[in-house]
Amino acid sequence: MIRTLKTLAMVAACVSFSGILALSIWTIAGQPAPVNLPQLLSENMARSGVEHPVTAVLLNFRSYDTLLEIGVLVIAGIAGISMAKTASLEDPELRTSDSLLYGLQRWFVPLMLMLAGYLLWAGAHRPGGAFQAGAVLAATGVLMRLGGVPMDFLRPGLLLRLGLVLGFTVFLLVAVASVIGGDAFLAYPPELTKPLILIIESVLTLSIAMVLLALFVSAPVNDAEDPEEGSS
Amino acid sequence: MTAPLLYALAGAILCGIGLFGLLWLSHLLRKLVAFNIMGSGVFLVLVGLPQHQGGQDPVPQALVLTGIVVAIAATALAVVLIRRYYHLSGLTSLTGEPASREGAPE
Amino acid sequence: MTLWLMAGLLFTPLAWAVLTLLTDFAWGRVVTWGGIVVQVLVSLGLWLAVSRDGGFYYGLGGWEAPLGIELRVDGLAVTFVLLTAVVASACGFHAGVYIDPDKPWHRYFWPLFWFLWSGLNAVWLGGDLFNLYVGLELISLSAVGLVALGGKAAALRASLRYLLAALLGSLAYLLGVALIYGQFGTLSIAGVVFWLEDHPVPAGSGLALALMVTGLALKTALFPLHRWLPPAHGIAQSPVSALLSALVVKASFYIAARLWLELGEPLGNLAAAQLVGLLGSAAVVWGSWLALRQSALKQVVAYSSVAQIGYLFLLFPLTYSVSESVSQQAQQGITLQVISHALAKAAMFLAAGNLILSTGSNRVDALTGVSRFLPFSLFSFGLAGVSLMSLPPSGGFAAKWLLLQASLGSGQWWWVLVLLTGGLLSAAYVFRIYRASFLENSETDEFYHPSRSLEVIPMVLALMAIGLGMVSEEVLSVMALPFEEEGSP
Amino acid sequence: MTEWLLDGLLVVALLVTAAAALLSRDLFRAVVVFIAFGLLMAVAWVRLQAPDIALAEAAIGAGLTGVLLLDAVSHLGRARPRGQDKGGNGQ
Repeated sequence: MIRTLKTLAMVAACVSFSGILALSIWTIAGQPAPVNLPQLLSENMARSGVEHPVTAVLLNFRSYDTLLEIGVLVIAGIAGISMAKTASLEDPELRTSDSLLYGLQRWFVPLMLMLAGYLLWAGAHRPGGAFQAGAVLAATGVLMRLGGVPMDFLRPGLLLRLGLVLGFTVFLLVAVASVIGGDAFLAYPPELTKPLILIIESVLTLSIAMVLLALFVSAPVNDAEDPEEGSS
Repeated sequence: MTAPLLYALAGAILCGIGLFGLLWLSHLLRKLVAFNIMGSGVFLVLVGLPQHQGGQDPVPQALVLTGIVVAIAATALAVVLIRRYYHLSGLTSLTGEPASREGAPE
Repeated sequence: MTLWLMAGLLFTPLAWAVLTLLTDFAWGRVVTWGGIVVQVLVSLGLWLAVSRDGGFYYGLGGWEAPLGIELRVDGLAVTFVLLTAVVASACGFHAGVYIDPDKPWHRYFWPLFWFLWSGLNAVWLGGDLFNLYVGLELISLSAVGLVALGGKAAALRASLRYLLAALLGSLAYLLGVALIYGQFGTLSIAGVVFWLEDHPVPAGSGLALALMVTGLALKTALFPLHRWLPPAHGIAQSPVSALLSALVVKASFYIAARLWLELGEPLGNLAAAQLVGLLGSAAVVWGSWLALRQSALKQVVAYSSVAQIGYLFLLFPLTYSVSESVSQQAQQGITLQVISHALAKAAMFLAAGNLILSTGSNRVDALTGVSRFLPFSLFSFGLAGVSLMSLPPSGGFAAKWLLLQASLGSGQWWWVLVLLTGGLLSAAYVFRIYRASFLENSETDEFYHPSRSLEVIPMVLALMAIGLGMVSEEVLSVMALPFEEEGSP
Repeated sequence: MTEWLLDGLLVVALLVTAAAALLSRDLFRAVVVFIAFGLLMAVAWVRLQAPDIALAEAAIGAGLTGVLLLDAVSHLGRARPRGQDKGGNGQ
């Protein structure tokens, strides 16, 4: 009885939350926004080095966001592999002999690799880019992993850690190079904008895929443990 | 009423649904699903609301891409933690043992 | 020169994070200690530059707001950058000695530590609503990673609860950002303020502020949303607890305060301001009361954080529709409270870590007799306690004195009661620890002696917390510097 | 008119799948419904003229999140936990 009442109260609270929010959205939608950012964006597109506006925002106008966001991804990766203490890659349960999966893998893996490459390449002038390509690459890796491909590079070691931070490092180096050139942090030199963005996107794709795969692989657990301090 | 506004309003309702799940469900994986649903709702508001009058707006679209990556990072980390927590304690929620020590209502 | 300093501030913590990830714990420690020196010098340099020339806007990537992301480098921001450098380097040095280098997963401590530091800097300087969101997530995830390090069930439980609370808080904040963007078409705080200066307040924007402040209050653990904090801060390793209590909760409060000071007057209302103040007062009383009743030493310190955070939220009623001078007093009082609590609480957690290391137990009643063996750490703990109790001449006293004047000046005398009650209760829980440690117990004579450097660090921090009260004028004068409006807001 | 119908149906489907993903008794089914929700979100992004997000949502939101959650569900359902030590109490 109490539980039902509490559920009802919670439902009422959430419904009224939605209602107030929707009302607020309705009110705001009725008034024009004072700043027209899309127009400002299109005026500056020529200086961004790429033709696709979303990519321009992500990797040029608001590149600091993207830099920090890759940092968030790397943090998640680090925290994930810190939980995977020893190599849990030999887990026999993962080596499925599912023929369906095997077939899927034979046909899908090359196709998905091509798709990832295409998405990366397309990012400069049409929808696509590092995130999507990285995600597809990671999905390919997950598929291969489920199919029992050992993938030794995911063992917690220097190679994995290098892979995790590769994209982040290159991004960071480009950012600081512009300071050495006497400009603001993250300002690309005008003539190099396009190649720099392409390089950043390629390494980001690899790193994003690495982090997501590492998190997928480190999810299985083992028995290692450590008493926390002061446990009495 | 335009299509983006419709989606923004749907986003508001999704936020409510996700909030309910996040607060009310106890199973950690369900909480995670609820978090993702609420996140989708926020993203819909973020893109739908400015596109109601201005047409296609790449800035919030880029923000949502960033947000999606942050969300998957958080989700993946949470899954790792939940699996290890379950492995060690056998619990799938935070409400079981050990009981809270301060006696305030949950 | 300033450009170099800015780049150093933004770039180097991330670079140390990468470097320490590639090395093992011992080498990571070498890199970190070197990095700390660089970081403190850069922060100090920027603080000096700003106190000489005044603040400025810094457009990242050469793009100005609203198209790009602008950082707001003013006196308050660089003061907090410097505070972060002081507290984080103390925790870094302490952790280098305190943490067991033989556990393989402890190598991941350093990269998380540096990511946390860079996230904090990003938040202090941030002037862009969405960028602040990313900075907050950077902080939250690295903090969760640090709490979970080691992977015991209790730590995982605390970190999961922390993670869920942090994620919910971030989403609420992001929802508010979405509404602001829909309303004003810009993400720059300065841009919104600039537009509101000569336009009527548009309808429907109050909810945006409410959502953002609520989300941030959850991340700051304002009563009654505080229940995730004590387990997380209590279970983490002591240097981590110190970082979390001293700096991490302040980051979300800082954003909430900035938003309130800029947008509170047009978008907020009196009832909301009083409500937030009331919750803060409840946090002071309830947190202190629970701190008094905890049996674990670090839980006492963690609940004391809940109480001390409560004071911070008195900013909301004390700056809403009051005279300029009262508002100024309140802002200065809260700034001093943030700084003194950061120093004192870091000192307290580090000293508590030493006591736990020495007695091998986290229980308060296991402290019997420790006064003979570890008087130095116990003394640091007490000095930090003096600042929390807000006795003169500590920084805590200077802060409460300003808050007291602001309360009386604005006619809101009821906050004075909160200040007094909180001081008395904090005295009670600090003395309870002291009483336990001065009890003589003939049975246990075996105490482990931690290395001398572990004992010095909390002492330095505690002395700074005490000394802050004597140099508060100088510290506050940097905040009042003129702000060069050179960037277009 | 057909566009409105499409949008309306999509929104209803989104809300229904979201609610079903949370309320479903079976955890496995809940996650499958959540993946369907992610795919519907991808369609919604196309309708909002955001093909970039649609691609990312399909790959990340539905694909990777789905696989992660499915994997976790099967783990939580199958593996017997090692200890019943109640996780300590953090004192």
